[in-house]
Amino acid sequence: MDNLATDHWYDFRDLANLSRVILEGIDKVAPYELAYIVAPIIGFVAAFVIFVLPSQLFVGVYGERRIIGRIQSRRGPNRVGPFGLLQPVADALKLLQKEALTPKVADRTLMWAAPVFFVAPAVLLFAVIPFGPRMVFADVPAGLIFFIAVSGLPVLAAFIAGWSSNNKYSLYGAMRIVAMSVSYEVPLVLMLLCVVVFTNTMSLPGIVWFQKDVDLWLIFMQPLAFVVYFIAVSAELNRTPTDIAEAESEIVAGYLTEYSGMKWGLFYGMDIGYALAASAFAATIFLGGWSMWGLEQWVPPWVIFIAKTHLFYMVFIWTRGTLPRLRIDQLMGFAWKFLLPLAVVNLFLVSLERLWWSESDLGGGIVFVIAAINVPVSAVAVYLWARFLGYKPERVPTRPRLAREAGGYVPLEEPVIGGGK
Amino acid sequence: MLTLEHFLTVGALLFCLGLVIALSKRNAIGVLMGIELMLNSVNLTLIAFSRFSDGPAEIAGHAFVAFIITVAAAEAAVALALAVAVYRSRQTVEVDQLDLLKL
Amino acid sequence: MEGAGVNIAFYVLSILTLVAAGGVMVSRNLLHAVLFLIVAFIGVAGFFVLLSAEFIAMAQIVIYVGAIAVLILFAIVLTPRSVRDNSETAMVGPAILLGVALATVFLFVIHDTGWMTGAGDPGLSASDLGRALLSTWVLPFEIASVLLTAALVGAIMLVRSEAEESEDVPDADA
Amino acid sequence: MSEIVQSEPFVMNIGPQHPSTHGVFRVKATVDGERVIDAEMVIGYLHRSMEKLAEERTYTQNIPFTDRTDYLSSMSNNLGYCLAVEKLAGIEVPPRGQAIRVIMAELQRLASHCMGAGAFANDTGAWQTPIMWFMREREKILDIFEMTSGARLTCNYMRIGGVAFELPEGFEEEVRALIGPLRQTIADGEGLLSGNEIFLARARNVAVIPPDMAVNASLSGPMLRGSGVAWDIRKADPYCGYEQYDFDIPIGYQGDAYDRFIVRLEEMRQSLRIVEQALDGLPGGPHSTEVPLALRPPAGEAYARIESPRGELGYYLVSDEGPSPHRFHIRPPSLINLSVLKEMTVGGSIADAIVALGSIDIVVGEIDR
Repeated sequence: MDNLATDHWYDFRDLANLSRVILEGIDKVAPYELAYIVAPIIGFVAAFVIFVLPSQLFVGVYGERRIIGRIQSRRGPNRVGPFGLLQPVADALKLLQKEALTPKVADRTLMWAAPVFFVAPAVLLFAVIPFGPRMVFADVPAGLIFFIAVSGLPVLAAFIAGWSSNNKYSLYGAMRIVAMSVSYEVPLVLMLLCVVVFTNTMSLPGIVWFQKDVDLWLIFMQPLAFVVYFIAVSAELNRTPTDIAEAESEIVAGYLTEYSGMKWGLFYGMDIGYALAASAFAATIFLGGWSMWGLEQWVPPWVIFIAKTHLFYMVFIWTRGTLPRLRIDQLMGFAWKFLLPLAVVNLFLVSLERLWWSESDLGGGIVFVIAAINVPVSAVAVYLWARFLGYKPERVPTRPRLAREAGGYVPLEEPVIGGGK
Repeated sequence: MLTLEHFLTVGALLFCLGLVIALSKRNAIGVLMGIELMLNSVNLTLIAFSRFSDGPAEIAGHAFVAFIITVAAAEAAVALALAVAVYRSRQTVEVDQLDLLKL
Repeated sequence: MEGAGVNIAFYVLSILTLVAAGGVMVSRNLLHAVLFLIVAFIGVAGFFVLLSAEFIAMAQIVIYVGAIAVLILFAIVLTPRSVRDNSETAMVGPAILLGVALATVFLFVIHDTGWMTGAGDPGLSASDLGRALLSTWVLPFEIASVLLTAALVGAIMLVRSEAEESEDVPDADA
Repeated sequence: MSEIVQSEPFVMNIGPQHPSTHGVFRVKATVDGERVIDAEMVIGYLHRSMEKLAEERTYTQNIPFTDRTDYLSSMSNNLGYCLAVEKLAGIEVPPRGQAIRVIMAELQRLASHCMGAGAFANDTGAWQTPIMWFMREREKILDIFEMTSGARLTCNYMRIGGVAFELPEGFEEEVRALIGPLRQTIADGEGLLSGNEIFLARARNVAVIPPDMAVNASLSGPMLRGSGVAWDIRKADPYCGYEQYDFDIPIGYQGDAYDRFIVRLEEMRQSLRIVEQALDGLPGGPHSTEVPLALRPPAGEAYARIESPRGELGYYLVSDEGPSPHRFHIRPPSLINLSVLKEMTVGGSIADAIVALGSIDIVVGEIDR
């Protein structure tokens, strides 16, 4: 593999150089073990300073509010600092000053512990994401399954939060989030299994290298997996249209109802953190990670990667601004009846394709053929399965009937079906 | 310096704690938790053996653990279904109340 | 396995796991017990990482923490409050006695045996495990899948009430 | 979840402090898992005893009260009350006054439906976007109210015998400038929601009111029309010269929440048609007849009803020849429409209950008075 960047510390195309130089410097003046302690700290600080914190504040909070404001034909935050850019900071300061109330009947210990349990996995998630060719903090061989495992933990924290609040709305939120994540984990994992079967590796840098080597992103080779990933992950992250665990018009704020002050702030901030992690994961797996058809030779790969992550996050914002929310039974039915069969079919298809690829000696060019097969097959599969389950949008009227004169009941000329329950 | 004994000790203590829980809890779900702990300790022991051995035994330890995890998942599902079914018919999941077979 | 980091990690994980397991025993509230159980599971996963079984560690977290613990939480929350205590039966005394005795025997055996430890090659990857499962262990693997299916069907059949069974008579319009 | 284990039913308070109760309204819902098995309405948190207070004030002084019943459609309330007094005292309104009243009432209907349709979309979880679009248009209507009457929400513009002031300079241009963007916004809202699969899943076949139930419960307004009953006071019992205007009654198909939503949107289009016609044919002359300040109508009783945005709004007045009404009663459409809430919610899930409540489009100020 060609090294894209040089090894000089000032080559900012690869920040791993910088950390290596720092570590070598420490190694000269300090005992060997110190480097082990410093390395994680450097990686952690770098990941947070360069990516997580600015993204959280300026994309997750500020950007989301500005874009949703634009969708809703209003301005969004525009008072604090230039263009309102300091609004997230002001919000955080406000939250710090607020009292974090704990209800008398709540389980105090658990209510205190829940935000902590919620924050910790978010930090872990970014450890396996490859920001650049050598910029991966922990190159776990089973990075993909690490991601699945760790992203299941905040659900438990949310459950603890909801249960310990001792509030009926919170309990509903807690039950809903657990039920949802258990259901959506199944198609999600099956679809990621498709990716693993196809790329033959479970390591996230390996998947990026795979996409770079064949010069095609997995989103084209596995369109169905991408769609299912997006839906399932937005369900797990509680983003509209699947935000039933926090559904503010139904159960006030779900498991967060009794939280206030910075405890709530941690949940809010880390919700964005998880959404960013999911976006980063999607950018890695489906959008080619830091690779960009040779552009990564000139632009720092981590800039490309962050741009892709933010692009994916924009889709989250977009859906949040436009779509209504589904009901819990509809969501569960969607996961089990719609996504799961599709995922199984896709897994079968991908296994066949992989077998074909390894048996034949066509080389890397075959992926274009596979992409050309998979895109229409996925679209047709989605359409046919939806039809089979009774989706008939054209039968639903979008305009009411009109009557000229007042009178009694006007009978229907033909029965109306479609849509709904 | 960590040796096999270290891990075996932890596994043994975990197993005994799980055993005490499984034997003494009144609630069927509590008993189930004890059993899960015991299974976990066995997993730990197997992985420790696998790590400190060579040859085919190494992969066998991993494979055993994979099967135990599978069985544990199945067992948990069935046990909880049993608990729910028992609760439905007897309005209790306390194991010392379930004494229909006692003379 | 040498190095200060590994030693520290081992002792921290030991204390975490054993204290959490003790928490399962002593906590009065069943939900607290489950949360302690989750901590114990995570601790065991940490041991697996320490023993360079990353894949098994991840599987442990996905299955034990993500599925079994959630299942137990569901079972607890769905049973009424009155049966949510985690007290012991009268058998607690003998049980503890048995546990201590067994622990003594175990510890004696562990420390008295001269274990034939090999070099211990840590490089066992998920693909090695996968290959083993589909070659050497293929029969148990298939049996496990049958077992899972049977457990799935059995669990569903156990919790069905008669009312639900009558609901499932296929309708003409469904 | 309730299918797995028989869970205990428990009472969940929806309101009085809840994001989706549209004011201080409370539903004591008994729920079994996610399913609502009983719903009890608790109203009266906003009771201000208007009907009794009105017996102590003169007929003219009572007009501001009517602003504050249905605070989202003060013009319509003013109009209903003034019609009742005029009927009681036998006062004729000049044609220009009537046309202005029609324009104002229809603008008020537009403003109120903007709020109603937007809030309903909010209840289904379309987080703030449709309501913000509709609120933008509603603001323009409120601007027109402000330039006409000086107030945005509680306009207090109608008077017994006509309206309070002549229309201001530039009124017609402002209203005409409003119509195009408002049509576009209605189309936008429809494009965002009406064919949307998620919205259909949430609103279609939810909270169904069959036509016979709608009639028997004496529902009115979009609630009744959503069930497919063509009934509109503007057509059935015209007032203020509504018989001169050309418009249709939108009616729904099967009486679900979705039908009520599309009926509201279509009603907004019809209102725009009426406003255009009224502006085109705005007659000259006085805007109001002279009415003595201390009006003493002859003894008797009168009931006047109008089609308010929410349904049949009736004012019942009894005079004993005194300067203030002997009895003053309001038939609030929100209250009567709310009476079917239990039928709409029981058996559905909590999420459906919220959608059902949102589709009624209640205003608690009117329910409690």
